[in-house]
Amino acid sequence: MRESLIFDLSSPGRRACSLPAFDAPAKPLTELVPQDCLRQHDADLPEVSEIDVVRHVTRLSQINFSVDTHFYPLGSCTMKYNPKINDRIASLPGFANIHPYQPASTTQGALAAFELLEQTLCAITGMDAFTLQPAAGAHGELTGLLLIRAYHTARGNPRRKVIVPDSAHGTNPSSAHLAGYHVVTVPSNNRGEVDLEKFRAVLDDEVAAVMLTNPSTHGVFETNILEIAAMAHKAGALLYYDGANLNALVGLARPGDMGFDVVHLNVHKTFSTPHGGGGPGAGPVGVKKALEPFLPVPRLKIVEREALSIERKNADASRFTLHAPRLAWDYDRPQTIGKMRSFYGSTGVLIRALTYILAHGDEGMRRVSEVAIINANYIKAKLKDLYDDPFPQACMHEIVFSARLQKKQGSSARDIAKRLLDFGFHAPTIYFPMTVPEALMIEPTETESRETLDRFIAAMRQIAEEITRNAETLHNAPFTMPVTRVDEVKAARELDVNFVKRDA
Amino acid sequence: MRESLIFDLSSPGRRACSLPAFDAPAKPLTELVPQDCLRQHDADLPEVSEIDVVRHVTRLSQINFSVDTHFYPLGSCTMKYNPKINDRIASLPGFANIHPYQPASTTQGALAAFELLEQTLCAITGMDAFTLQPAAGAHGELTGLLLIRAYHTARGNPRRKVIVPDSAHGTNPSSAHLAGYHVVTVPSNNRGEVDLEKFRAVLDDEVAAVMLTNPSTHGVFETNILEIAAMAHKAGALLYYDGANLNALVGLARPGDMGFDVVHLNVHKTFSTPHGGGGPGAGPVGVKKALEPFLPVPRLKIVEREALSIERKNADASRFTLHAPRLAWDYDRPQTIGKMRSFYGSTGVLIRALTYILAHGDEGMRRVSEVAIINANYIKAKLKDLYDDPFPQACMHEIVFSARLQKKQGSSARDIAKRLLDFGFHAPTIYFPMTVPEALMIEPTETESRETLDRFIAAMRQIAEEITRNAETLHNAPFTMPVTRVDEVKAARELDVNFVKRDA
Amino acid sequence: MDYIPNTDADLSAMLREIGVAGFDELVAAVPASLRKFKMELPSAMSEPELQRELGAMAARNQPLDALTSFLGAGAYEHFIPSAIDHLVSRGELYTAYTPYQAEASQGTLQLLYEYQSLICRLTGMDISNASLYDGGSAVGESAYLALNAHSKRSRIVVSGALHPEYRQVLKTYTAGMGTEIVELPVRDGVTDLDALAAAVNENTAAVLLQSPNFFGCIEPMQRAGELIKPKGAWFVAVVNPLSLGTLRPPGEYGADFAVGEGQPLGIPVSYGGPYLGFLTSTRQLVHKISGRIVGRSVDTEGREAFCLTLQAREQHIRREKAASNICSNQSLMALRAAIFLMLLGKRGMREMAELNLRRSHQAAEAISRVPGFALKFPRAPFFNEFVVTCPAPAQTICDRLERDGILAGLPLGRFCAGMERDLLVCVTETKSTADIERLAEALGRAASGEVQP
Amino acid sequence: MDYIPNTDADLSAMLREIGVAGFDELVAAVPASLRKFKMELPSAMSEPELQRELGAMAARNQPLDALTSFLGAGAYEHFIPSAIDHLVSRGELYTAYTPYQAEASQGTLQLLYEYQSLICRLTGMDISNASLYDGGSAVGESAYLALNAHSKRSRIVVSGALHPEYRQVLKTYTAGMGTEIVELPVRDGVTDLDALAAAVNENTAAVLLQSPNFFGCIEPMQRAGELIKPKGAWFVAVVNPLSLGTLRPPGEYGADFAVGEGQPLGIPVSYGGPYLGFLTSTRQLVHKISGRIVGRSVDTEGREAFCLTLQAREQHIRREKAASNICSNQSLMALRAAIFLMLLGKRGMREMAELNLRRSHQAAEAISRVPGFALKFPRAPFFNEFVVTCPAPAQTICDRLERDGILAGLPLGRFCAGMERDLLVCVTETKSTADIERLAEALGRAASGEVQP
Ligand SMILES: Cc1ncc(COP(=O)(O)O)c(C=O)c1O
Ligand SMILES: Cc1ncc(COP(=O)(O)O)c(C=O)c1O
Repeated sequence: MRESLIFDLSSPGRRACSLPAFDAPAKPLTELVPQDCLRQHDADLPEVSEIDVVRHVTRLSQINFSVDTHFYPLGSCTMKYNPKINDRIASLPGFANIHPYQPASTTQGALAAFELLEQTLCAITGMDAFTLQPAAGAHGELTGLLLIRAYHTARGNPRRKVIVPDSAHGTNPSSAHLAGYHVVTVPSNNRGEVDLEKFRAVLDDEVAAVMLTNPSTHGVFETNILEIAAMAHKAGALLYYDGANLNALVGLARPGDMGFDVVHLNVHKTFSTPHGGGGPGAGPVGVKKALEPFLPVPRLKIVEREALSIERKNADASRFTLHAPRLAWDYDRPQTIGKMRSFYGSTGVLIRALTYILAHGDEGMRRVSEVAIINANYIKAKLKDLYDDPFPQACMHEIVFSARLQKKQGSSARDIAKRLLDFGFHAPTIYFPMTVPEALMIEPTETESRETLDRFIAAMRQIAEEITRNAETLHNAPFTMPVTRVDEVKAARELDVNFVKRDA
Repeated sequence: MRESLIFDLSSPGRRACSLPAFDAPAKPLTELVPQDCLRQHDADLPEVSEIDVVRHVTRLSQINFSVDTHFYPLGSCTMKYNPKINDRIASLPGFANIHPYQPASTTQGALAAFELLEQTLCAITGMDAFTLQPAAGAHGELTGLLLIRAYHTARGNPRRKVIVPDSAHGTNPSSAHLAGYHVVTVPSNNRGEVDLEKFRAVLDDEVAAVMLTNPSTHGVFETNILEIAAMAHKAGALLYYDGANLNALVGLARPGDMGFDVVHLNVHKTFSTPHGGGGPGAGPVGVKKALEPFLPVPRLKIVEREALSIERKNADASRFTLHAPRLAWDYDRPQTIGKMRSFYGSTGVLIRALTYILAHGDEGMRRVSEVAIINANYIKAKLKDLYDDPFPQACMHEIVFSARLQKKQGSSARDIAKRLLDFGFHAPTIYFPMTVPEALMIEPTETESRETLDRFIAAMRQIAEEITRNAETLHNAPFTMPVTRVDEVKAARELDVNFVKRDA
Repeated sequence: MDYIPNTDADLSAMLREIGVAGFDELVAAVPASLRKFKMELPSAMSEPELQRELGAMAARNQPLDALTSFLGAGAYEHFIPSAIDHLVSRGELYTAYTPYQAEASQGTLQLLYEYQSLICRLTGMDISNASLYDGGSAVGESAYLALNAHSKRSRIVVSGALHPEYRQVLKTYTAGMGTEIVELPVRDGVTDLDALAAAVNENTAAVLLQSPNFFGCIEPMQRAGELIKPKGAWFVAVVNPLSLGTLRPPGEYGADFAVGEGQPLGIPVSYGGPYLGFLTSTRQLVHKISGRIVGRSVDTEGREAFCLTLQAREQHIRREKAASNICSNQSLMALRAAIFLMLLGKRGMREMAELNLRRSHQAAEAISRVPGFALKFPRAPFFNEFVVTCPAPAQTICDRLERDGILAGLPLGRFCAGMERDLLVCVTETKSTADIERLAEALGRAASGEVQP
Repeated sequence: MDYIPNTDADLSAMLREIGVAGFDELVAAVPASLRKFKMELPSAMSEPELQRELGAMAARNQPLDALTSFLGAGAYEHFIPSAIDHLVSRGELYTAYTPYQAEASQGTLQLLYEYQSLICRLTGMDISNASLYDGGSAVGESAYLALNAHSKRSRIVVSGALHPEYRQVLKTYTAGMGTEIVELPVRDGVTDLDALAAAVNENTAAVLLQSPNFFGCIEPMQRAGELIKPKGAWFVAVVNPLSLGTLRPPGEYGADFAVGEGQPLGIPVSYGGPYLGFLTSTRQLVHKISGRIVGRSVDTEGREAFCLTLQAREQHIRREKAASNICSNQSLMALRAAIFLMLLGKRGMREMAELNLRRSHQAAEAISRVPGFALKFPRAPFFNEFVVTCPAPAQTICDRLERDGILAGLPLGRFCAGMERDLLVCVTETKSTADIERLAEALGRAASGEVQP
């Protein structure tokens, strides 16, 4: 049964909410503000009752795939389990119901949480300072590149170019462009890594930054990373780390130690904050000392010293206590790039990330990446006989296959993706990275069990089999979803993005 | 895709929860308690991770019908919408996280809420005092009958009999029996009301109580109620009101005014507390003055006087304020029947009921019953040409049809019920009351819109049509549920009510 | 604020379709004299007003997270995993009715089947129903079942160490049954087994013992069972399900029924309810137990499917002949307990029970060292609560500690004559070493304040 | 505590199947020198510890429900219907990713389509995207779009009454673009239109005006639009969506883009985020706007179905040529806003906006009557906030009131040089007559305390 649009459920006079009456003498509105400021007709919003809204949204939710209901091996997205304690902590009134302009005396808990999160992110990445302001990965990239521009500008020349590999996520070149840079693409070699020679060829003293992610979007580790860093630094360029793939590295290696000068993290990936059907996330940016003066305002400052003790001995398991210093916001940062958004950051998201990090601790965070890598290699080992595996080495936390062979038999990566839905699995990322034809990018994350992976592997094998037998049928997949394949061409051509009631 | 049993998801060593370590020197357990007090093997509980549990329960929930997803016209159950504000209030730490034995100084808010609820229930029913202790309707009945026994006993003779009509809910005779009474059944007349002559015939001075619900389970008002009350009282019997059908009467008429001496209410019916897939509910019991001394302990008492003002003028719409007296629990009630359960009542459920009553206020509560009655009569008017309508008069908040005609054509009430599921409607109550053959008991409640009723009516008409065309097919309904008809005979014969893993 | 979609215009149209002139015509059957009353409820409140005013009412209570509480005695402060609230607040679960239509209720049914199985594994019993109201009423209910399953017997023997509120329920429940209730004395914190042996006779339908009992002490259940069995009476064990993570389960010491309060399994203290009564029995008694039971069966295509079963026992079929009148139960609370058991799992249940055991013993030691305080029953083993004798009336001590935000425990004078100086202290895994030290210090201060007359 | 199902045994077995000796072999590509570091994170915490310790951290903040707050300035305390939290906390919604696979995401897609439609109806604009990060970044984003859609122009004219943080974002965002930002003076609380007329030239890509502006005043948007249009610059209106329940919507005064902060629509203040940036435009600009857009289409069987559309605009296809780099957005917050608009509905949105208008005017009157206090901009119409000039530094006044649990407003000295005595006071529908009286009295006391030197 299809769920109607909320507008079709509307009936004059219905309502879901009533409001308190105004309990003082009520003048006509036009005595308060001039008539021409006022709206002439009420906005044509639906008129429905609470039960209508609850049923509408509940039913719609049921036709979604989600981590809470399905394995979601969407590559580059790290769709790990979102622990429920995180939501509980973030929605405590002490966090969810404080105003950003409240006096610091009434928000020491929030400031301490921010401070603690900055410190743990520094520990994880090997960077010197973090800003929690950016709202997502792409926003972090833009922040990072504006920091880099400010850094170079302070040194006399903002420089003109940013190098990105051909496998980079679209946000990288796009962010570089918005920060005013010309994008230079460097190709990958046949191991999926940056081609060192070609890199050398494009590196010059107009290069402001080199943007990499490691492991790359090919799912493989950049083995020449130290060399790349040395070369870039020698040319006066800074190294930017796209943290989307950090789930491979926690406790294993740190971008800061590799030579990266600026990193952004996607807390909605590595740190388990739920993706909300598209957001909100958060994209904290970490920098090395030299870039700290440029970070967005405000910064946390310690007003009254007292050790911020986040240490808890494992040995005697003594109670964890946070001895927080008195903190305040500091706006007086003359070299700052300014602000990337209102206020301080996505508190509710950041609190979830902090909760997640504190839950795992040192050992636990290390295990996250280990298991993520083993899970991915397990899938690789079990599928590489049927799906083309473009890179020979072990993968990191995700594996990129090419459906080249299947394409030859008549089914595309898209067909495979759609067919997987019928087996109760979300599809992998497809057609990204663009360097791999018919890419199927699979990221299992550490929160999936071996049994789930085995069922997924079986489904992938069965699909390969189906293609060998009759590739045609897959063109009509999926078969068991609430709708069959959606006509995207029509959607773009006969644009309907704002419901207008057709007259009867 | 079927959801496995949680036991099948178990794998050794997995876990969803960790606990704090014991941070003091840990002696062997046997130094604390003797070995023979200790369990030898761990209970064989599943070993799963949090994601397993979340997916398991989430997926299972999706295959349920519920008020939040479907129209649920289950007669006698008043499956009205459960407002979300009620849950929010009940789960405030000030209500959800207080211990029943906390000192009264730390629980004045809870005591005031109980007091206010007792007062509003008195106002709605016309009774003099309420106990909030009973946990459900049946529990309220037992409480009420034990009160009646105590009352008669105090007067020298507990009496032996309780009269119930043939249309009564099974809990009525059952409760009477548990309270030590012999049950005398009185038949209904052809208007679905108590047959007055037959009632007179069984009424004698050994009758302790007459249990009625009004409107009766035939959905019709007992027009002779005042006469019945007078007769019962004249015989020295008390009148007991089964409040399951109060949703027809709020603001319209009060059991207290009709002559009832004891009433129970189902807050999970009239007062919108969710039914939770079977419970918890609450079954407050109200009594007239003469029975008050027998109410279960503890009772609320006012320690320090101050008006409990629950009044809020509509006229000047001045802010509602609760001027609560200082309250405490009183256990010193020599004539009490004792206790019906631990502590005071189902606080979380009662708070929801109070929230609901305060939301509606006087006008709103009246409207509840009005609309419930109109909705039921609307269904009656629109279906009585196709389904046999055993009672000629207007119905109250529910309508009982008989599927006699359909039965003759080869389909039973059960078949109709099952087929309705395919249309996205929960089934009505069937085969109750037992006085109506092939009963279909439909209670729409006030929270369903005319459009929903129209769709339901259309479905019922289409089903009647289907039966005329081919009654056979309905034997296999439902066709679109996750399972087809469940084998209840096998369930009872080859009893499997506790999962035991079959050995491989 | 109401939740009624139909507007006046809708209603007028509907009344026209019904064919009446107005609402009053529909309710003409209601005598006019009955319609002349004023309800006098407060006027309606909008949701913002409800949030504000009822929020203020809640704020007049002091929740446990703002205090340090050592209260137990039938309601326990325990860790509740966040996933439980997340899951049970799903509308499909909490706004469904009793699963009468199996095909549209497989979610609830499978979960209740799992609940039954989990409770059986925890208690070691064969059969569990799908819930009763709470611990107290479960005790009352067990009396009904025992009397019903032994229709010729009319005596019930009950330990004096059974929670006093449960004992009161037992008496109230059986008031109309002509039952003789014999209460056993308590010696050194546990039931006097000699008295038990003497009290159980051929007319005894059941013997009820609680372990850990009201005083926190673990009863000699094995020996009690051995005394009860030869007389043919049913042995009803009242147990704290959390304790069974580490204590011997009733299935191992021969209980016929095991019942109790399921609140410790993931249910908030919530000022006494809603809680969860659980009821289990041996296989032999399956047709005798009351309440909903879910069975595993198949659908017409042979697929696994669940439904309510053995309904012939229930009130809606047997009416006055039913052993119980229960209809609505505590499904959602059973679901909480089931999810709790799934999340804690095999290892977690053991660890949590052990933590309770250790913390309470740590506290008992610490309090014993405070001058003037002593364990009342030093020889009886205990789980997570114990009785302390104070150097002053326990109520006085508690009042003093309340000022420091500590609820020291339950003064027993209220329940047990002669125990005015005794305090029932409960220490669960929610308490830390620091909390225990704070309690001991505060007791010390309160007592030294008392020593001066 | 981790959330990893695979045990060591599972992992060993998997490593064997992979065909490596151990984990280190899988990561042999990582230089050894990189692996020699200590992370030094605190050791793991179990869920009970997290509940306790992070609960204690939260308790170090004073939430608004424990205070009486008149803070606004871009983050507003409003009524949030309970149904919103209930619905958005459903796992199927909040644990889904961006709906790349339309067939498995119809729930999210339809709801986002409804969000777009609701926002269009509220703003009177033709097109809405499916969300941006927040109000501040939406302003920055609008500059990118304006510059991109006017690729030959490089001046942006902005009102000095635009929220100072938004102005700062605008400058930061355009730092690499060679954009000339011209800031217009404010006169009597609103933007100086003569200055505007003078500043807009043929090189002006866009003019940004906020209404109600940072000082709470309603700008003469109609006249501003008339001055901007002839120059061919884009008119960007920054609006408070809640105000549109009663104020004229940007679609009626000729805005090309309307953007702003969606937080007032059912999103908690949450110390500044996550919030909701909304972005709307005229139909003409549909191919110029950024962010996800959901379109209504059909499936292969002709049934209504939804999918992401116009993706060719976006970074993953256009890469460095995209007008914006946005990828993840604020879907769940858009969903909150959509549910808010559904629940409030036509009448509720008007009533709520009017209540804000009335309460703020009631408060302005009350404060004006307090000796020493005066409205700063008595002639400018305002919605739910206004500036008050105090008889002492506004910060001093606020500090005094904080002791009584009142947050009197935002002292403007911090943002606007020379406005040290000015206080921005916000009064939403959450405030009662009693609250307003309390504020006025407290201000009176604070001021009289100040009069003595
Ligand atoms: C490799 C990579 N970089 C950057 C991003 C952008 O992050 P966000 O979506 O948080 O803006 C993504 C997200 O998909 C990504 O996969
Ligand atoms: C008429 C009637 N009486 C009594 C009851 C019993 O109420 P409860 O289920 O709350 O015990 C019901 C419930 O279905 C009922 O419909």
